[in-house]
Amino acid sequence: MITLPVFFFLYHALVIVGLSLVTVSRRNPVHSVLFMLIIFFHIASLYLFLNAEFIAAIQIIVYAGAILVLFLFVVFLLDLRAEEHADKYSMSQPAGAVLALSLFAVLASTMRGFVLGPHGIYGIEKITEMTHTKAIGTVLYTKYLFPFEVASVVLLVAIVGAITLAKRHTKS
Amino acid sequence: MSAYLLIPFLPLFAFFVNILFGRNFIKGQAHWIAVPAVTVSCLVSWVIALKMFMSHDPQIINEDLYTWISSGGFRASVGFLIDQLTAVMLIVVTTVSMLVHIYSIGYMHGEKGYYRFFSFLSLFTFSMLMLVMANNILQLYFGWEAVGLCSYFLIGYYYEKKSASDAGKKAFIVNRFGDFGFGLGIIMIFLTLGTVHYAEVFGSIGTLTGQGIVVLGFQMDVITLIALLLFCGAVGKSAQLPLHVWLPDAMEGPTPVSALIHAATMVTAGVFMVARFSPIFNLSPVAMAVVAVTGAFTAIFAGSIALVQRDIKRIIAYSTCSQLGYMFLACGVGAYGAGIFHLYTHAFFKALLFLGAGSVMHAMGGELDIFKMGGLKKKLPYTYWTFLIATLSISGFPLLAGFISKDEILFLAFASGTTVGKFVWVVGVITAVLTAFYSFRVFYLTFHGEFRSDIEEMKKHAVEHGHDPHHLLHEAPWTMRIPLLLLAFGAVTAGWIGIPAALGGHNKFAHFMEPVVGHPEVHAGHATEYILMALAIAIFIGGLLFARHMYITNRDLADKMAKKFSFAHYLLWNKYFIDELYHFTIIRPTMWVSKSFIVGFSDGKIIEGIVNGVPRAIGQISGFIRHVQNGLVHRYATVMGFAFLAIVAIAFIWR
Amino acid sequence: MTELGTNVLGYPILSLVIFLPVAGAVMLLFINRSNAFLIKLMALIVSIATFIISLPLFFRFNMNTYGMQFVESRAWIPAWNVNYALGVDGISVLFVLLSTLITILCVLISWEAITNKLKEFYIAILLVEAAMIGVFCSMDFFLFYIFWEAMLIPMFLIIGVWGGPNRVYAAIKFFLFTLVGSLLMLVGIVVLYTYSGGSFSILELDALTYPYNMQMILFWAFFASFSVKVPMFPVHTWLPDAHSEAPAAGSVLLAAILIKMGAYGFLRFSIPLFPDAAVAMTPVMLTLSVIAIIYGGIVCFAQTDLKRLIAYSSVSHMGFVTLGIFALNTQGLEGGILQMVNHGIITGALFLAVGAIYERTHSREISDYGGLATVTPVFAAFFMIFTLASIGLPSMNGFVGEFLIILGGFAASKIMGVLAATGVIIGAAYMLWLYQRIFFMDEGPKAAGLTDLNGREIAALLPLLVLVFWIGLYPNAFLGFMRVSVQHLIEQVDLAKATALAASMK
Amino acid sequence: MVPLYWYMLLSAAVFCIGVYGFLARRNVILMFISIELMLNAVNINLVAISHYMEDLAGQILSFFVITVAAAEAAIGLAIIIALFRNKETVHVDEMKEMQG
Repeated sequence: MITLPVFFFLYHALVIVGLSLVTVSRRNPVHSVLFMLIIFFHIASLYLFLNAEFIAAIQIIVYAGAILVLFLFVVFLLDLRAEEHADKYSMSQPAGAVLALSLFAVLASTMRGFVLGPHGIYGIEKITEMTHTKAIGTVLYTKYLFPFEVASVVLLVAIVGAITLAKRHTKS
Repeated sequence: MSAYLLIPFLPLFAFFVNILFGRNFIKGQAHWIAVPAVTVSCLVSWVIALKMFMSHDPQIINEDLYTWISSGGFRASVGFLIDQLTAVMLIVVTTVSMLVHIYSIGYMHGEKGYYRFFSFLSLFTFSMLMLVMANNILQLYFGWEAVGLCSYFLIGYYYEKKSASDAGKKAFIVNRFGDFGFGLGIIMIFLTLGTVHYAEVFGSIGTLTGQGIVVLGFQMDVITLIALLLFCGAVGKSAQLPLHVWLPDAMEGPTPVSALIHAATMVTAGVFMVARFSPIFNLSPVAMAVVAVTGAFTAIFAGSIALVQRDIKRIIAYSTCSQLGYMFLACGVGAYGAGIFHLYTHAFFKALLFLGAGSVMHAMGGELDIFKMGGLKKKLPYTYWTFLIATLSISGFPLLAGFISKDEILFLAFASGTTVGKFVWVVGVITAVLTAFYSFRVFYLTFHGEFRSDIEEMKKHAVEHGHDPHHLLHEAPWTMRIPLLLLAFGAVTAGWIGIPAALGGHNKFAHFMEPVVGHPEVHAGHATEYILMALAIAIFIGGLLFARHMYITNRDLADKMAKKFSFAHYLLWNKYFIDELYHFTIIRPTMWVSKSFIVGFSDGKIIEGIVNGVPRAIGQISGFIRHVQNGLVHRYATVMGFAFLAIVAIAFIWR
Repeated sequence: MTELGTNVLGYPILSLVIFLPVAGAVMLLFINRSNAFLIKLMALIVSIATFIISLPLFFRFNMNTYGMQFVESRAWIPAWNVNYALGVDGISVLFVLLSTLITILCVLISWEAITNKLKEFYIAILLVEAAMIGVFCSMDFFLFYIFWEAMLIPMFLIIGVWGGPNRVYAAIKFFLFTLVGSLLMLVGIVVLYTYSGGSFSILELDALTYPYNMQMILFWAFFASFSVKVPMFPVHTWLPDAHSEAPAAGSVLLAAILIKMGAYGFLRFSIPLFPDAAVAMTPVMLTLSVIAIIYGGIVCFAQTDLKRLIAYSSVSHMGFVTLGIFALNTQGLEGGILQMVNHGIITGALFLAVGAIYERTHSREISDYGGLATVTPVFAAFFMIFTLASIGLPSMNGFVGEFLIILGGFAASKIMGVLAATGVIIGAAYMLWLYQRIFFMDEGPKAAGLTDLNGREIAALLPLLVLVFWIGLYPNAFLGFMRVSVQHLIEQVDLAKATALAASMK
Repeated sequence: MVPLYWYMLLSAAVFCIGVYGFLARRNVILMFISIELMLNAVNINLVAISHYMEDLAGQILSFFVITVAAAEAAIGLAIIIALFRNKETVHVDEMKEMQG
């Protein structure tokens, strides 16, 4: 019995999985990145479906807006013409396939027995009542304040690191 | 401080002065320090000894200077004992040492290591005096080793020569074999009696009578074991069979050294030791028999080798071996007094023989082969006459020192009334024949007949070696002649204090020594003694005439004899192949074990094999494993992924 | 900890002796590398100062007690009950003094021999000194182990950086051998710690009695560490390599002090802590010792390398030491301890002398020498005396030690005593042969034109010469230090012997 | 209502594709993209569980994951640029200087 939510989910799942396969098998990195973009949008949509508007927004802003653009920049920065003719797959491709399949089998079989823990206080009603962003904010800035600060430090380090690494060393 | 301390410590002082300042300051004047020191020490010795000799109740000095080693129950001191035995030894040592010191002034003149020679000579005198004056066994051992060391230095005096440095080393090591037993003997004495001081040892040795001990699986009498172990040391030091091999080689040293160390004093330390430990030996008939038989065998063995040798010093060295055999023979039949008496007379005539030989060498430019000499009588009158006296004395010319002491030994051996005594007497008599023969052989070949070398050649040779050719075929300087004359006097008269009662004397020497070494049993009367004396004189004359016949009147006879008894000659000429025997049984196997077995196999292959093999194996394994680490991220990730899977799988199985 | 006795001096002398070299090493860090003379002078001053500071140990030592003296104790890591506890008794005090003395001589002998990285070299020397003294003074197992291992590092560097052509191999071999051994000891220490309920104090552990089987296992664990250091027979092969490749100062430190630590360990730990095991293992230990004596001696005949020969002779001489120790009687133990000092002096001196000549010729081959007695008479005289001391000539120190050891060994086991005595013959043979090949006979290829010892080198050898005769002629001055301590040790062992006897009677 | 198990299956599938991509591709950029896929798979899981558990902790965690992903992308891409500048390649199997 295919209800609307089920159909909605199946559509997203199909697109995400299908495009993921396409992404990892494209020769041209630009294509991969663009397929990735579509995947991200679908994932964001899935988040909305799961009542996580804020995460969905972040998914689009950060992932689609920032990270993928960064990827594109890099791909454009590098001269990848040789890539057109080079061998696409590494020596571990068969091993990767075996590993991925067996991993999937393991995961799928274990997840079947997954039992949810006790429910928290943020039911759908509560989130609708105080809006999702506010709910996230309340938790993030109280209970998870310290990790949040650490995350900001991580970002700072990443910025400094990225600049240092990518900077062209001038010999003087 | 008592005056007797001057006796050993003056030479020690001379040693320090010479060795410290000799090389840079004293140089050729070293004798001005050494000779006065030894002379004073000699005078003090004579005073002390004469005082004892004259007194009816001699005062015996026995004092500890300080405690040397003390550990648990073990205690040994540096101390001095001067009794009758020591007094005799003091006279022998200091007198001969003084004369040799004086002789060396002339003999060693102009040598590069003049100061070194004198310092070691003084050190030797000190060591020998410490040996004879010790009041405990450990100090005796100290002197024992110290004289060996000086002997090592002085034999190897010409250390540039391989043969000389070899000989020194050989002397030291062979002696170490003897000292091995000696040391164990000291340890046995301490472990059984709890002391190493003479007085206490001799006082309590009787308590060990009849006690047994198991050594290496053999049941042995304790006293016999101790006595035999001590005797090992004596065998080494006094060059008795089978450890005699070092003495002939020791002749590589300068001749005064041979006279002092290897004839008069150091080599007699073994006899002194046996006499000193007579209370121990007396309690063990087995050990006594061993001593007597060893002495007898050495006497005839060394005497026979001396028959055919050509090197003048080696002949005298074998003669020394042989004479030392007599002394042990005497000790072995209980006649310690006679043994010491012979030691005392032997010191004079044997030192004289060596110094005479030195004088001959001096005149011959260092030549040692008696077949290249001859007719030196006219060129070297002093040497000739003194050498003659020494030869007469050693071969038993009536009433000379050697005759009296040797006769006493043979008589006491004969009269001891034991089978061993009779046996060694026979051997001793045969040896006496040999002695007379080879002594005169040397004498005739050296001084009589015609000169058998080319004087011009010798001169050339001397110049080539940077020597003064004017010495050649000339009598030595006065510094060398005086000791010869004094020793000749000694070789004649030294025996007169021990003239036996049979000849109307009182044998004062034997009585003097009695408190220390006791008196041997005598089972024969004067009549027997007269017969034996007559026999001795006959032997002397026989040996003399035979030598004269062979080397003066009938020159071809020697060669004919050598041809006729070619095997015997071959055996004697090669000294019974004892050196070779040791070479093949001790030196070669040791070197083989060292080189091939230990270095090549057990250290090299087994231990190092494991030691290096384990790291090498680890290295190889890790070298193999290293290939996993190939730098490929994919490979790492794959391995990681499969490892994760494996962990999950294990988790599944173990759930 | 107060019952240990009080420090008669009123100041922490042992800490001073340990940390003055460390302070000196730190000061050296701040000296300009280019100022070589100042560096050397500084090292010399520090080492001499350390020696002078250590002298009260000699003069103020109370010979009438076996207890620890000059003790210091501070809680260090209270959580684990680790204390900074120092003290010396009759067994260890001589080694502290020997260490401080030898270090001066090492500095002197390296004066011109070491030219590259000399700042680091002297720092390493001073650090080795500190660690060595620390080992001998520690009364806490934790502290002991730290010093024990700390010493390895600078020593490893001394061999590996300033050594001969094959130095890296030798250094690594040295390091691995000793490390493998000491790891087993670490396990042993941990076992002791847990068994005692959390104490590292050597004195407290000493007072406990352990079950027989545990004693056995721990004895062997400690044996692994100590026997490598000594070195005893099957694990001796690092020594020739380390000795021959190390620079002169390194060889001297190794020979004089480092390898004494193994024997010291037996005396300080194996015997008092595990007396029953020690008594039971006596035959094995005596056998190994005698094998070392004879084996080490015979192998000397095949050596062509000067330093290797002396190194193997060390194996032989240390065999005497362990023989004396495991004879477990007064003469053996006193002889063993004295012989440790003696061997430090003699072999230290031999390596100093060899170092002096190696500095001139850069050859260790015996065949390169010959006739040196003419070229360098003073050197020959010094070498002769140390050679004679080494072969145990009476009136020199080697004799006293060897004699007491053979006496003790013979009392413990006749056959072992007899076999050990053959070592004396062998020793004389190879040392005199060595001397003959170097100093006598014709001048060898490297002998010509050598200069004799200079004042600095004589100054380095002279103190040892004095000690050779001092100990040789009046050993009581030194035996007196250990007398009471050895007596105490013997009492512990006798108790064990009695229980063993009682057990065998049942 | 869509069961949680479906979300988890989806997440597992995407994750495994990411694993496959990471192992199979030589191009270092594609490997990075694969990593991003895996991170997203995790995020899907987190958000889904958070939703079903009615607890925000999962979403907060996914928020951090996104943060770290951003940092990782920045650093990683900087490394790629630096590497490409030196090696003129984006193929990971040609970069094996770090082997033992």
